[in-house]
Amino acid sequence: MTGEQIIFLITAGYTLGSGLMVVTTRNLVHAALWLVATLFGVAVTYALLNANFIAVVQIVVYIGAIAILFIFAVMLTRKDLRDNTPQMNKNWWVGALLAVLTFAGFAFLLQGWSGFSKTAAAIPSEFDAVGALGEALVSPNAYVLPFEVASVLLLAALVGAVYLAFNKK
Amino acid sequence: MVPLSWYLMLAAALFSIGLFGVLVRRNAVAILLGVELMLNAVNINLVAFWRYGDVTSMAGQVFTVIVFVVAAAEVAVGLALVISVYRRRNTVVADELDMMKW
Amino acid sequence: MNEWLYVALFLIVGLIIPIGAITAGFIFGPKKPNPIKESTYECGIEPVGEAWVQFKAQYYIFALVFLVFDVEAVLLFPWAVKLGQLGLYVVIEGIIFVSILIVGLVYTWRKGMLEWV
Amino acid sequence: MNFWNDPLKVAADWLEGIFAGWGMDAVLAHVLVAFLGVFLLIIILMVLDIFLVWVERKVVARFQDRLGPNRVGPFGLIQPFADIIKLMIKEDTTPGGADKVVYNLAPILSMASVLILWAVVPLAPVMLGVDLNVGVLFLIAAGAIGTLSIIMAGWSSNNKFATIGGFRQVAVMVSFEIPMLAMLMIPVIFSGSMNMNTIIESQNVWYFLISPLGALIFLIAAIAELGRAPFDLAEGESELVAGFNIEYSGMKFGMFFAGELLHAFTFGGFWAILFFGGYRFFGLEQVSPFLAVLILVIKAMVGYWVIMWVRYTVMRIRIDQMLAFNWKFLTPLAFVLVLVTALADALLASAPTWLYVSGMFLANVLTGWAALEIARSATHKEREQLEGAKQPAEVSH
Repeated sequence: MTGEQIIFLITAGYTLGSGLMVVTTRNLVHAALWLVATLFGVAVTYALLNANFIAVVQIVVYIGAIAILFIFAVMLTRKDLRDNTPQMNKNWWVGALLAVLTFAGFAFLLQGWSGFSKTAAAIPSEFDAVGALGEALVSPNAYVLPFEVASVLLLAALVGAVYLAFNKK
Repeated sequence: MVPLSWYLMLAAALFSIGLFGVLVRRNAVAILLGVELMLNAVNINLVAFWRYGDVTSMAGQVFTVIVFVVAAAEVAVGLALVISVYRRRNTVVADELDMMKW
Repeated sequence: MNEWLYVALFLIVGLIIPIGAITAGFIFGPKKPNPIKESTYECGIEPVGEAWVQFKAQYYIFALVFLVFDVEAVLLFPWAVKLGQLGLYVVIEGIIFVSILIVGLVYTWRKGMLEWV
Repeated sequence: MNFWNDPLKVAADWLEGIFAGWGMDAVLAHVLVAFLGVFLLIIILMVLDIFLVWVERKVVARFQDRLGPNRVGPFGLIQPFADIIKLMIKEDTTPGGADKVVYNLAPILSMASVLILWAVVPLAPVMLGVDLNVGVLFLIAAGAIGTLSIIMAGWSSNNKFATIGGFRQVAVMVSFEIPMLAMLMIPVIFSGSMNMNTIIESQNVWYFLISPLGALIFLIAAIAELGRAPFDLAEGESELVAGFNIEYSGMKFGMFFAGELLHAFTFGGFWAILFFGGYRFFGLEQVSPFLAVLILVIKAMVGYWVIMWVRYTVMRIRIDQMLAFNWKFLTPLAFVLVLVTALADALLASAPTWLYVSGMFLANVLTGWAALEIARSATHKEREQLEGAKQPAEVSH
């Protein structure tokens, strides 16, 4: 087993473990903090995949903004924070079964795929991933339309959320 | 060298955990936490396919970035909905939000 | 292995140092807790109510606007990297991108959501 | 290759040779040497941090016409070490009902988020730190961890003042992160790279001269990010007692305190790197790496001094004023500046250097002037609305 594999296994175990804590912890602020831990593990996974930009953006956007938003939302709706009612549905085992079945289904489907245990080629030494991403995002024959539509989507989200959270009736 | 399958299995497991959270949690905010896990699992897949496919083609990373945008929009609107509901109904338990059922 | 290994080293050492310092404080400091010492500070009076006060929704609005602009700014970074090499039409794309979001800021502003009170 | 030209490499080769002599695996030896190097750097930083306590107290004393620490050792130099001993032998109280794990994790994360920033700092042409191609965004990523640590500290203390203080601080920190992100884009536009070292290497003309407004906005956003006066409402003693760290004592409080000082110094350093050429100073950096490090430290100290100067000169402003200032003035201005810079950069791309620099400078000054004029007329209108009709003529404007 190589060092890279060991690092991957530690990262994966950490990510999945904290992911499990997210869905099982009773205290919602703790769940949000465990989500931060999971997101950090995912960022490490991106770093292992040599996707530097994505790894950093994961931390900036998810931990820096989305997790903060979650914690703020929990504090705003705090009535259910420490109540003693169960945090899970009565028939949680159905959900658990479905989740396990989903995982088994994925595993089964992927097992039959020819590219399943592919290994990665080395990245060309002169390859500038951030520059290539920039070029892909702005050049007209690549992804400039999704780039601009992303802006529209963010605008819609901002307007919609501001309207929703604040319509006083 | 880590084969692609490991990353795919990690993503599948994370997705299943997120799905479990979405299905069983009663608190609406907690359900959104589960959705975040599922989106992250998708992103791991996208980045892994970028790395294990043609590295010079940036489609995988571009889609990941777009998923970030979608996740941000989803969280913003989703949590705003939860807060709005909380202000009207004084609850965030998803089972009790049954106004639209009939 | 890639450059993140060194970042990981920084993270590890950056965690070891404060943990060591706090542990040293824990070892050398006295440990005589009592209920008065452990009660939370509140301007010299007995604490009133619980600490989980209800927050105003304004916090959420500012975090929300922040989230949207954070994602926007992050998306602009690859654009900024390539700017010098691709010429004027890329700049125009950026201008369109930013102006769409400025509309959102103006909307929020006009709705009076950027006021603290 | 001798020690004075490339000390790190010489030392690393020497140590790796020793470890290899012990029969150690080459990769492991490399990692171990890197670990020792990082450890040494961070120890130096912590000593510097202790020294910064003295600098800060001395400087604030001068600003307030006092002497500052002057009893313990020459010029009071031993004072911070006495402070450390005091912090260490102080009882570490944990408030009842606190969330113990989160409560203890917060100061550690706060310090770590500052220390990890030094991973991307290029100290000299041969000491690049981690040569990360997303170094600029790494700054914000580390800041995100710091923000989180404040929320954790405030929430876990089980004290309503700490919770409110923490949340207010976080609301301000995240708000000012937007102009900071936008201003980080300016060096990226000029250099065409997010790598800190490339940014320094391409600064044949300091970016401060090309984009003075950008440097100014970055400084303002950095001060807010640091939570220092005039943006230190987390420490508003009269409103919030002490903010998020009210329940912390002993070394845990020390971690927050030391983290803040080192953070300020670090941002002085980043200000120098991004807008003042980092370790470069008229070719002196090529003479010796030690000289280059000295140049960077002096520049960072100047930046730190400016931050202190602002802190002890300007009064604290209220949270509503702060957020309004950010969202209604600084953020739109920052984005407009990015667009103006991008446009001017594209238009002046083929111009000679002197024209490029003066054109950029002019564009910046014009943008700043226009923004100030718009803000002035808007506030006048607002004031007239608030105060009703125009005051009698003898009231001068």
